[in-house]
Amino acid sequence: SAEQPGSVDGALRVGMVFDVGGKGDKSFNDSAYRGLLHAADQFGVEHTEFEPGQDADRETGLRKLAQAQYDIIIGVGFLFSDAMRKVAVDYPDVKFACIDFDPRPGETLPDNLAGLKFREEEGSFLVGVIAGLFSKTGRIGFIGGMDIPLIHKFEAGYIAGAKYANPAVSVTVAYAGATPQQAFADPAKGKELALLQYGRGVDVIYHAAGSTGNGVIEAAREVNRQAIGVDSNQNYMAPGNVLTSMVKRVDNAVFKTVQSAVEGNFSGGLREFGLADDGVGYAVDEYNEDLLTEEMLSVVEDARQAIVEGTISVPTE
Amino acid sequence: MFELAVLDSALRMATPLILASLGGLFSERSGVVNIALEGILLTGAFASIVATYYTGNPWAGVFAGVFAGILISLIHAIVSIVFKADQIVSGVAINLLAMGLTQFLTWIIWGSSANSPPVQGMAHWSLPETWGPVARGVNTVIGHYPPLVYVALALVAVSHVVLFRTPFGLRLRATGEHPEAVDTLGVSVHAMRFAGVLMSGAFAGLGGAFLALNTHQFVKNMSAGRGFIALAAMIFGKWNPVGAFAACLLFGYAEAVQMGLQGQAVPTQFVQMIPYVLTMVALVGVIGRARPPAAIGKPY
Amino acid sequence: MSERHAVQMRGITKRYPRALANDRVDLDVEEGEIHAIVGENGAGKSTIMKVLYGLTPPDGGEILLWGRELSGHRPADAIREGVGMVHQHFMLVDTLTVAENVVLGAEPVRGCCLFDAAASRERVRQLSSEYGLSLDPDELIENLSVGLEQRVEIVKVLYRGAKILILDEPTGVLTPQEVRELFVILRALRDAGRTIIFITHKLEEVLELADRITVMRDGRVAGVVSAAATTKEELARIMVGRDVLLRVTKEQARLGEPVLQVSRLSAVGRKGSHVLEGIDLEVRSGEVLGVAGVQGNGQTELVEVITGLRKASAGSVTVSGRETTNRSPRQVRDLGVAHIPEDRQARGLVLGFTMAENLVLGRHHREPFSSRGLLSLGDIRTHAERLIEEHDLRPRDPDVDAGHLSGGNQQKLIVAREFDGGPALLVASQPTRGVDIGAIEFVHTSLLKMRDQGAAILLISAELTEIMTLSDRIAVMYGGKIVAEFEGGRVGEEELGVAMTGGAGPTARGSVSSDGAPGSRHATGAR
Amino acid sequence: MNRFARLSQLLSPLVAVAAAFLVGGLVVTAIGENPFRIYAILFRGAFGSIDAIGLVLFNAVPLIFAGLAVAFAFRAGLFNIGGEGQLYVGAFVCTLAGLALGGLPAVLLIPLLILASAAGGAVWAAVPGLLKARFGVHEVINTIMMNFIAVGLTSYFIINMLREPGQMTPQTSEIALAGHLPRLAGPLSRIGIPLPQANPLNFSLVLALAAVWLAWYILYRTNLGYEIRAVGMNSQAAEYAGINVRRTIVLAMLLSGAFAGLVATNEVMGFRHRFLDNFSSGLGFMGIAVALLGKNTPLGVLLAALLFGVLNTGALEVDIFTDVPRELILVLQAITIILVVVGNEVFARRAAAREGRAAGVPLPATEPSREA
Ligand SMILES: Nc1ncnc2c1ncn2[C@@H]1O[C@H](COP(=O)(O)OP(=O)(O)OP(=O)(O)O)[C@@H](O)[C@H]1O
Ligand SMILES: Nc1ncnc2c1ncn2[C@@H]1O[C@H](COP(=O)(O)OP(=O)(O)OP(=O)(O)O)[C@@H](O)[C@H]1O
Ligand SMILES: [Mg+2]
Ligand SMILES: [Mg+2]
Repeated sequence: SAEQPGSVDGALRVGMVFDVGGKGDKSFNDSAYRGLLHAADQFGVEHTEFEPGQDADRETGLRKLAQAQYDIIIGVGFLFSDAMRKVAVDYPDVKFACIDFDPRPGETLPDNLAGLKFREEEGSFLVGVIAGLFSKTGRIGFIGGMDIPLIHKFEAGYIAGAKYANPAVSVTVAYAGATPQQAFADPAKGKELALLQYGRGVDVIYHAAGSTGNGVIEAAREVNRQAIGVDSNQNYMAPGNVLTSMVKRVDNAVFKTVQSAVEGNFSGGLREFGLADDGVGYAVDEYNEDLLTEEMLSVVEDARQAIVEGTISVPTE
Repeated sequence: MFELAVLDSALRMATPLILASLGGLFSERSGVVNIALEGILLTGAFASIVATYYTGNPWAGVFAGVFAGILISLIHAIVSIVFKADQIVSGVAINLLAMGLTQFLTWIIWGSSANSPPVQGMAHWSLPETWGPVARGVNTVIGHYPPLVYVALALVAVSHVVLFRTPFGLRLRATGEHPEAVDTLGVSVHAMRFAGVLMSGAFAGLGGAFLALNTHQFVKNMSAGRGFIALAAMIFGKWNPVGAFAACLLFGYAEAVQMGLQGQAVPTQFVQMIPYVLTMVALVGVIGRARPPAAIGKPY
Repeated sequence: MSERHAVQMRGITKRYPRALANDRVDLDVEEGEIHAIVGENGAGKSTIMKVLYGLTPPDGGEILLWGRELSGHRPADAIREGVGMVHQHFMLVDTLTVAENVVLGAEPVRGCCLFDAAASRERVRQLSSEYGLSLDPDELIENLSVGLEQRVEIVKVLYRGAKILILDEPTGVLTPQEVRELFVILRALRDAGRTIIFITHKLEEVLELADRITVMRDGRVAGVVSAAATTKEELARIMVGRDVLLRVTKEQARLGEPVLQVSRLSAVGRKGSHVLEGIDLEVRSGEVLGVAGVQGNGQTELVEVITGLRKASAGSVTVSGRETTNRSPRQVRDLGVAHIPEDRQARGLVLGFTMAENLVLGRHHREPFSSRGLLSLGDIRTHAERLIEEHDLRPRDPDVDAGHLSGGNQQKLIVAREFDGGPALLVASQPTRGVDIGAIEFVHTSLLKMRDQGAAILLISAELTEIMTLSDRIAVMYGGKIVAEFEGGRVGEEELGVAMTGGAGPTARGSVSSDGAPGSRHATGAR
Repeated sequence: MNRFARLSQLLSPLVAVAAAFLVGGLVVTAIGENPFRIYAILFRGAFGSIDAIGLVLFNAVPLIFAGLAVAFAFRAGLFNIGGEGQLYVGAFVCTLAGLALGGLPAVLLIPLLILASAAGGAVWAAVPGLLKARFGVHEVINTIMMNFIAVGLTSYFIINMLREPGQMTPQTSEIALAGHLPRLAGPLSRIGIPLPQANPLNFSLVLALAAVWLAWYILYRTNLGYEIRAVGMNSQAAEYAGINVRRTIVLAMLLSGAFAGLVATNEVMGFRHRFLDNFSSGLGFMGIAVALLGKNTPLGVLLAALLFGVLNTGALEVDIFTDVPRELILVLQAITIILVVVGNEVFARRAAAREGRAAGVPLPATEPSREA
């Protein structure tokens, strides 16, 4: 962390502002933070980061970082979109990047603002395929945090993928809550939602619910069924009971953004990361390799190919 | 709506509420308003995970949760009983304190402002399989509840007995109704109120321990409003253990039904409102006026 | 009388923030005597007893029981040494039963730790039959009459084996019959060797019951006399420090038009039973109609219906010829009805309001105190200053909260407010409850003055002397009905007493009291 | 009240705040940081520049409204925990009106939107008020329940019906420009106070100050206020005095909710110009703390909200520029509240003791009246 404005040794200064949940969420924010740490390692950049306490702090915090002469400021989460738009215009010499940027139709971004989007639906499609193939009961589940458009992308891709793998599959959908509290920070609720679905014959549940989802994974462990992690690789959280994780390579996006700034070729505008450029994907590691068969993986890889080539178009709603 | 999974879920959702509302009841029966239940739950949840994290033993976590609940309610007791400050103010402050302190310490201990790493959970109680089919039968019926669910159920009965069948309970109730009377009989009002408030800390702390240990993790603000719901349940149940228990079951049930109903044609947000609307309707239609302990909220 | 001193208090001083409650008080009580303590409101009677009982630590002085210094200053210490106290405001928990109240703090235990309810009940039965105090151990306190509550208090003390019984103003809320019964009990207790300390304002009682009397004034002992060797007048003089009019004289009533007309009025209580049944009443201008009755026989409800605080189920009420049945309290007030409520703190005052604010309570919405929804602070203040001056309210500061006033001044404040503005009808409920003879004198003269100025007055009082001295006519209520009517001055206390109990036993209660208005029972407990 | 008592009324919160900082300093030291450095940064964040002070005020504004809501209801003896729900509904109604009435000129639209904000909050608060008045149901439960319902309802409508076209973010489009409250940067710069243009402080501050005055005026200068206070302190006496207790309860809740709803003037009209799902993050609950810290008086609410504004604004600075997380500030706020209430009691007792010593003599016993 740095306090004084201006860098001592001319190293690039990076500020990162987290989404609700903050550093240590083992999920979305941590993924961004990993990318930042990686960049710090690689390029010796200085960095500071914080989590805004209330909505207005997003804009204020961005301004404070800009005034403190940070070179590049990264906002983690679509909630920064509005604030980024405003602040970027006021500080043309500072570079801004916003993860999950939410563009308006036809919007062009200033040169110093990069909007980084992910095609979560594509990754979700692949884990949906895995779920559809894996399920013995033909019933799978989805548990979202809040019933909002961003989470709908996960849901839509997942369902499409599952149906692609097994047209007869039925998907049970549930959302945890209407307040951010209940939606993304209530693992007890997540666990109950999952137990209820498992109790009704569901054998794989994909969650997109932040810390609430930790309860989903715990439920899978408890009743020995399968959960699918999200954002970061969560396979390790219950080895053998996390079928896979839909990884959203926020870390890569952050790393690349910082890299471009270091190398002097940062450019503004929208960038989308999908399957094609490994912006999203699914995780296979020592914790889940025994769960996934060769046949499954080949079907998944075919699907990936089809999506990249555009023969499958994945819905977002 | 009546399938077993929903009923199971209802009971588990109700458990932290039951513990917290029993706690609130002891405090309020002694004449001390306790809107700090939310904060105590959170503190208990946090402490239970810290202890489990370091010892690897969830029962150590349970005791830590209870102990931490007692500690933080001690603040409430000192501020509102010894210093005779407004009990609601004290409760609000403790909620804030719990929120800040648990997050702050989460950050200190685990370097995360969001949550702890997963810890060892509590093994479910079950009879040894070697006992044969009887054991298996029993286990399928009761084996799927975490142990603290049984503890909570037992505590409902224990609370009822303590409150209505022991000298302590008699004195506690009298203190909440008419502290002067208790004082003139040579019983210390302060001691009774301390007991009531600290018991609320122990119970709600246990509720917090359940909440966290059942998910094997501490997540910031994981009490998620349950302390307030427990308070409502206590009022709903007219300050009686069995009544509060029934109210918690109702809330838990409404919550479980809500979860079970999702995915039907109704928008989720509307389904999610069911418990709250149900509570309001029930209060108007069935329960009507509840009479709180007469001296509640009044410092002595 | 034995030679031994049961209690010796030496130089007790107790200072409160706003008062020196006890100033070097000495008190000697001999074993086996009934010792009365008399004095005006605020003279320090309760305080000296609270010190004795360990409820209030004194700032100075010492206490000897049977010649031994009392160790410790907590009620537990006093209880251990055999002191028991029946407080001025009963210390009973409404929601508990008689037996539970009696044993509270010294409960019999069954098994390891369970409360032994059966043993408690048995002890209560045993104690109450021993002293002829019939009590049902299982009844809830909230269902008891005041007289019975007092018996519970006495049993509580006996249960703890008290040898010294302190009774703080035990008769204030009792009917004459109940008082007589109480005296029988107290004499029996004395004869059984117990020592009794008895606080009261009522001089007749003192002379009737006590062996010796300590008179207090301004926190000091003003004299100790033997009951056999003194008179009412002398006692009053020591108490107040001047001669007191013990009986007001009133002129012949000059009757005018009927102001209050109540016909066939009925009201239903919470449990659906009739609390008022077919009441007929008329009060004319220039007349005082007294309503006597044992508490809980519908007087409270009658007042509430007349003043709009409770709905009538049948019948009608008119004021100055205008129908007011089931009108709101405001509509009734606006017709010129003033009301001194029976419980000043529960109904009559907002203790957190200043004197000035309290002095417009009920008229705050009218000119000149407000116009177009805004308060006229200037007029409110002028009004307060005038009433404070006219009625000698203390302190003379309109900005002091009513909660800081003494009980007597609180009552005077209400009287001042309700008398002001020339009401057509004044409903006065227990207007002198708990106030001392100086203030009683003031309230009584004021009431009669109002009558003579042409107001109609409905006076409800449990104090028979008050009813008899002030009323032009007397109605007696029992069981929600008017059971008898007398001309004032033509009826004796005995005759009234019989009518009040409906001919039944002396402590009988009408059917209405168990579900009277929520405030009615508490009225007796609060000061 | 003597001078000592009055002085201690002022002093006790200051001493408490100081003591809270002391405790917070110990915590900071315990985690190996220099408390002086941390506090320097905290105060730099809150007072270091005109911009910082503007932020303090901006952060205080919603707390003033939320605090007034709680304090006002408290005066009627009601505990309104529903500020959160009321401010959501206030903001929702304000946004709806701002979207629908785009054609109106600012002179009409701004007052209309202010009214809409207040009305939204008022309606939401009236429900528990009515249930209390009509059925005697405890308002605490119902206001809590109504919070959850408000969040769910607004969330549903924002996401499914009013979402800005083409946007993922659960928020509405901007309300009509004529409904925006101007920022204060312009006018202040003209009178020589160089508040940066980007500072979010807006005219809602003026409304908040007006609301403080209005709450005071209603409570202490109007019939309604007299009746509200009478009902709050002794509803039996109020009934005796001819006050319609039920009506007063409903009215008090209405007004309380209206204050909460006015949070929208800052959030919707002054700052974001739209409704963002879940924008509040607990303002309603902080309002409880603010009201209680301000002893439920309008002026006290103002001061307490400013204190919280300072802490929140400084917290952001600490969070950004040090390794000490913002949670420390939450801890600090909690300790402040606890110490303030404890301090009040201690001071009050000492004042009473002093008064007693000063009086020294017994009060005059009831003097015989002159009419005798
Ligand atoms: N519990 C208490 N706490 C604080 N002050 C009290 C308390 N009880 C009484 N006082 C104060 O003592 C004073 C007189 O109280 P009290 O009611 O005992 O007087 P009183 O004997 O009824 O007076 P009066 O002779 O006028 O009837 C008042 O100023 C009152 O505020
Ligand atoms: N708790 C208290 N706090 C402050 N002052 C008190 C308190 N209790 C009593 N006083 C004061 O002490 C004085 C004596 O009060 P005390 O209650 O002993 O009077 P009393 O003789 O019992 O009067 P009463 O006939 O009204 O019962 C009162 O004037 C009152 O001012
Ligand atoms: Mg007195
Ligand atoms: Mg007394």
